[in-house]
Amino acid sequence: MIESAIFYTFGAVLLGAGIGVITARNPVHSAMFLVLAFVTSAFIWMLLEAEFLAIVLVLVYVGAVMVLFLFVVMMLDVKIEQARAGFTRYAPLGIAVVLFIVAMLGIVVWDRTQEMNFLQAPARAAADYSNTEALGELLYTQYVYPFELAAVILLVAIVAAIALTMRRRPGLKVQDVGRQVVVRREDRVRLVNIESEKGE
Amino acid sequence: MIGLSHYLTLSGLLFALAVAGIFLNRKNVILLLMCIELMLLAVNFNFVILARFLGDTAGQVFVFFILTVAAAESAIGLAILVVLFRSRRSISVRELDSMKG
Amino acid sequence: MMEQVLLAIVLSPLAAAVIAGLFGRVIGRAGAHWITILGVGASFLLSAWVLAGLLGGRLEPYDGAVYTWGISDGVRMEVGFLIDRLSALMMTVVTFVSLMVHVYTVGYMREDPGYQRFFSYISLFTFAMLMLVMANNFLQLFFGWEAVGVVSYLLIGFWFKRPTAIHANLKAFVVNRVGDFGFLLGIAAILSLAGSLDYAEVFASAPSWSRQTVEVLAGRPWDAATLVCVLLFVGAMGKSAQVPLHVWLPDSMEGPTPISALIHAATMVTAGVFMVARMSPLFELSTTALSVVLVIGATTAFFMGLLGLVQNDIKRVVAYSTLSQLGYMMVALGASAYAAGIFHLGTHAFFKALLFLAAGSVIIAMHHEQDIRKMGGLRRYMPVTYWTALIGSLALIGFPGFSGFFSKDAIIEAVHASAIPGARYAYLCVLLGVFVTALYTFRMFFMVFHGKERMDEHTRSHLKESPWVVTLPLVLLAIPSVVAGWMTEQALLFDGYFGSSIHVSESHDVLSTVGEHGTAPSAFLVHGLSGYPFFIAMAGLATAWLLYLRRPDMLPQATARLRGIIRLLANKYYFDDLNEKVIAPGARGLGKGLWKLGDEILIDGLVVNGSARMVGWLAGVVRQVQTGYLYHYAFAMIIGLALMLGWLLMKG
Amino acid sequence: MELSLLSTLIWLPVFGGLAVLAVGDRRAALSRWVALGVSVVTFVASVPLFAGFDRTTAAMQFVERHPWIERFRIEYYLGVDGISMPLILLTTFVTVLVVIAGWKVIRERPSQYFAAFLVMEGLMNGVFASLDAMLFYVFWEAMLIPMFIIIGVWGGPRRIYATLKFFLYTFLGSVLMLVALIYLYMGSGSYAIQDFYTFPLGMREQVLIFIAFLTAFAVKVPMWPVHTWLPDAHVEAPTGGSVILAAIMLKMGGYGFVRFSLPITPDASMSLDWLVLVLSLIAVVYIGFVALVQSDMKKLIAYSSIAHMGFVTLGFFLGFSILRRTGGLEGAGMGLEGGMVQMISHGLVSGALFLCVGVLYDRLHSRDIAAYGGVANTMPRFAALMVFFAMANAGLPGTSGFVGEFLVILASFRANPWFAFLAATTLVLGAAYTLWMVKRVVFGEVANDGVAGLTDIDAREGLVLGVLAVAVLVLGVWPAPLLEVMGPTIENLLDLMVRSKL
Repeated sequence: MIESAIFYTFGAVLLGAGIGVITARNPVHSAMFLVLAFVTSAFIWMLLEAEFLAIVLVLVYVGAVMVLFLFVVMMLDVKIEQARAGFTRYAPLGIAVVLFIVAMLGIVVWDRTQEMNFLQAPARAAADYSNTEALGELLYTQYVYPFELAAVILLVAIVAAIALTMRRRPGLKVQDVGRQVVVRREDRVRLVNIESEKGE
Repeated sequence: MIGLSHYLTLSGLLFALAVAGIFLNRKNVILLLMCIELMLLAVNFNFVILARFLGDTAGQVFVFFILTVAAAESAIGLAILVVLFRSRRSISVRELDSMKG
Repeated sequence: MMEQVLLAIVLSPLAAAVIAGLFGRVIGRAGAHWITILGVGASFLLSAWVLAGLLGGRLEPYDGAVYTWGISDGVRMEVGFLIDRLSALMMTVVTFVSLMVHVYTVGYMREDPGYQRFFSYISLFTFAMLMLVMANNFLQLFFGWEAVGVVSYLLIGFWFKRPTAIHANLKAFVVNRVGDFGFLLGIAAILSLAGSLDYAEVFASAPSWSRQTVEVLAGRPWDAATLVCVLLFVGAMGKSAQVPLHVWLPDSMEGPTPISALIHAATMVTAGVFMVARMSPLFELSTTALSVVLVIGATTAFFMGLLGLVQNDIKRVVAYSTLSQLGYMMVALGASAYAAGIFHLGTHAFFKALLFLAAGSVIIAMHHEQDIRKMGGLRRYMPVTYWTALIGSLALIGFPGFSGFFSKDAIIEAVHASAIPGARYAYLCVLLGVFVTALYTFRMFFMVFHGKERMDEHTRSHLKESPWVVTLPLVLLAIPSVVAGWMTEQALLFDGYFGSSIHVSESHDVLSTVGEHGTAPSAFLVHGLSGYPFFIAMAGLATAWLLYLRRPDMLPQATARLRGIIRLLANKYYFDDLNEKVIAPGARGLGKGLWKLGDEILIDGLVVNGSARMVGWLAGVVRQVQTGYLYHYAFAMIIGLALMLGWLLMKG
Repeated sequence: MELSLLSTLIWLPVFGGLAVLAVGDRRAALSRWVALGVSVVTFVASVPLFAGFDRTTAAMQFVERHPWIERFRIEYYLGVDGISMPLILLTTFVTVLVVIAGWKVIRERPSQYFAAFLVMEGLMNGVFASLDAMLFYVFWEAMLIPMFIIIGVWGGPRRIYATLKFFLYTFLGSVLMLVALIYLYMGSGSYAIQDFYTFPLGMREQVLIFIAFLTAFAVKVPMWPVHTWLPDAHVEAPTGGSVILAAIMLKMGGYGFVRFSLPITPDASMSLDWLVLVLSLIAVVYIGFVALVQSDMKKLIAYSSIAHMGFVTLGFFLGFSILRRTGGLEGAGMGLEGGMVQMISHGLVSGALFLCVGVLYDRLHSRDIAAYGGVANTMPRFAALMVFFAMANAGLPGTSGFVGEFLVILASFRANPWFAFLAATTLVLGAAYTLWMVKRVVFGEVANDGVAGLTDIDAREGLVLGVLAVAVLVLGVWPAPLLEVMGPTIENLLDLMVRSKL
């Protein structure tokens, strides 16, 4: 019973947060609602015995990605009115598409659910079961190449983000290592012969 | 008892909300990005749900990868936004029509 | 032996032409005329030898191939010679007239810068004409047929700086091509019916296919023989200048006078006559075709003669007289009196060449003035020319005893005896034609040689007889003009000279009817003196004498009465206007219309550039979809995805 | 491995062309001599093709066969029969003349110019010698490239328009052909053209394939109404380009009909022959009138080419109506042979006429008929040659122009007298437009100072035109050797044409 309670409570919060994300007038509020959605999701994931991912979601998403979002939103100082203009213009289309998708989902989930009846909730795992360990085992054996690839993707993302946003302001004093290395003595030191003063 | 369909309904609704968000907030790129995050979340939800109900941890591995890619994507997306803002002093989608045929 | 001789006959003028044409500058003017005269002279002597051999029975008629031109689809096409009495006679006439013209040209063209070129052309012409008459198959006939046309084209346009000359030569070639168009179709018809191009094979098989029908228009079957003969005759109409394809011949007088004599009087224009005679086994199979020949020939004979009355250019008068005489020859052929046609062809070749060369002699003396209104009284200055021209004129009007008398009388009698449709019309035409011939011939003769001297002082002071190279051919041509009839009449017409080379069916044999009152020349003469034609000719002569010598003051009255007719004649029945104001601009207009409307507007404009524009327009429409707005693309993706999912759902 | 003749004829000019390119424009004189050397050697090398040709068989000769792309069973498969051999000779012969004709005239990038022609020569030989459909297609398309370059680089002011039109037209057609070839491969499992001959096809397939082939070849020939690229391409192309275009490229279309359409889709050809016949007759008559009013010499000759090529297609497709009308095939071979001879002859005559126009253009830089007049006064030798070629173009007996037209008209009378009637109008129209041009250009008083200052042709130009004149004359007076070579092949083709594949 407690399971149902948790599910419905957090499910309601999650949907509420989702509505908040898409309707909030202020992007900062949207971002905050998104954070809320992530956190509630993490709770439900716990319910689904995905503890590691729940933690990761909170740590990585809420801790890093959402902070980045907030940072950008605040830094760019978006004019809200302008961004919100024509809010409802495409709403009918949006609603139609959404209803269409919902209808389809309904068909799949409720009408064809008989076909998935064998998927009754499995028994809870034993207390000493470690989701992290199981995941780790899989990740470092069977999925080791994709894992490495994911690492590379992250690296590329880092480099790309830096490369995109870095700019060289005029008048900035920077060190040019290459030029420093190839420098020769003649460029720096000039030997001048000075006639010594003749004593009078 | 909370069954498979409950969970799937939840994630489906979340996905539908994200789609609606894209239609509603078409002007604001940041919000568009947020809606995409929301969508990805819905997708991840499905993976997690089915990983549990099918008893296959591989689903969770995929969630892991999706999280990675989504993080990378939002990092780059935001970086592009910043550059865009710098050069145009605006991120209004209305002005982004240089790809117009 | 025979083959070598024949090859020599054909090739010696060709070799001379090539040498004079390509190396004219090396061999010089004298070299050019000597080599071509030698070439044609050799050709003439050998031809005469062959003719004599055939007549004397020393030689057998020859029919053989020289080489195989090509074998296509089992049809062997060859170049070869058929030498019988008909072709031998033609060869001799052609080479003789050609030789005379060569000699005459030495004097006539003395000062022309294109001297060597001219000799090259006329030798080449002789070659082409010999190929035509000596052919033993249709391919070679067509080759010669076209080749003489080309040389004629080159020669009419010999003075290529004159706009009128190059207009005339284009006209001559194109009109001739209209005839050749029919001729070629005729050859194609023969091949498809007989399966061969060889004369002997075609003639042999002709009776078997002549009754077939060819459905030219749906439901209107044509007799095969009629179709073939009419098509072939269209070719003859072009070459022999029969109405309505006669328009090129008067204009061709733009060429130098020797050419008018050689090509446009004596040889090329008679090719059509020769061809029809050669094809007599075919024409005899179709009375309809003979009627066509008869009616067209008769029309030409009378109506073209009338035009000679209003011409003032000395060469044009002779040209129209040529048209008229060609009409007489065609009438003879139409009446199945082939021998009479060829007989007239031969005598006409002599006296008409004589008249042309005499006219040329006058033109030289008059410093290239050709208008007879500016001549007169030339008898005193040019006795040789005067007497030879008189002989030619008398021969032309058919004065008893002269060569023209025998041939023309035979034709008139033959038409009288003929019973095929159109014969009565033809008889009327040829009788009236006799009067007209006498009138225009002596109109010209009196205006040139008698009466007041109407030329200017300068010209008069330089008037003198032409040099011997000009007068010698005149004299040499005058002799056969007088005696050719006497000597050959009986043999040619009645004694079966042509033997098997001309075929006349029993029902058409008009010459035997003609021969009923005597076949000897003397008998012919006696009969002729009592017939209509003689008196009609005398009437014409007398009229000319009255109007142009005795009482010139009557002339204006006479012309005033006939103003309408004279205008019609002066405009040559509006044939030239029809051609130059309707047909030629019509063709150009059609071409322009097809080009501008068909090619440029419809194909290029509508289809080619139209499809390009269509693609451009479509792209313009489609590119509106590419708004450049991010969210539009996003929407498209989402909607597309949703639809795809829906489709998957529906499917499974 | 023994030295194979056909490969030599293909690759010698191609590599020779690359060598000329390597010599470069800096050493223009050397590049000219190398180009001349290569083209002459190629021509000499092609003579054994004629001399050693077995005139009694219809089988392919000088065959070379090696696998090329085994995965798709594409082969490097060469060979010639009586149809393709004369065309190869024509190609090597004309290329020599084109090289000589361009000797002094091309000042801009001469080595590239000559290289393009040599490469094209090799590719064109490849088209005629290929017995593998895919190899054929490769050569067929590759050949467009040098031509595209020649018109695009050395062409007249509207060359871009002309090249695009040329390229798009021909490309559109050949793509459909590719589809047809691949379909045939799918069915027969081989790309060898001779395997296609025996591969049975249903009527629907045949009709579709026939139409695909027709599109490709009709554009190349060109037949009405897809002919409008030709006048534009000719007008803009440099003289050498025009010569090759008229002399060889157009022949590819005609060659395609006899190599592909007739034997591969005999039943469709039989049921759709009226289409080709009607288009051919339209080409002869309609284009004859259009040519009459052209004021540009090159355009006039281009239109006359279309009319003459109408005879080719007419001759090729006569057989079926002869069969229907008379029940036999007598005359069908004559039509085919006439078409083939017409192709060879047209190659020589139209090439010569374009060279004549080139001679005038080099001097006065105008192709306009109105800019000339009285050329005979200042250029007598040239005038004589031009009149000769004009006569050959008008189909004068004794020149090669006559042979093809004569045979086709003879054959068409068997099919239907009206075909012959319409075809024979060319006698009048051809004479009218050609000689009218000659009259306005060659004859008359000297029209202007430009004409007054003309110099007669020099030894080089005289050599080119003289050699062509001799060829035209010889072929006209004695076409027997050419007809003899074709005979057995044509008979074999007739056999294939009437053998139903349904």
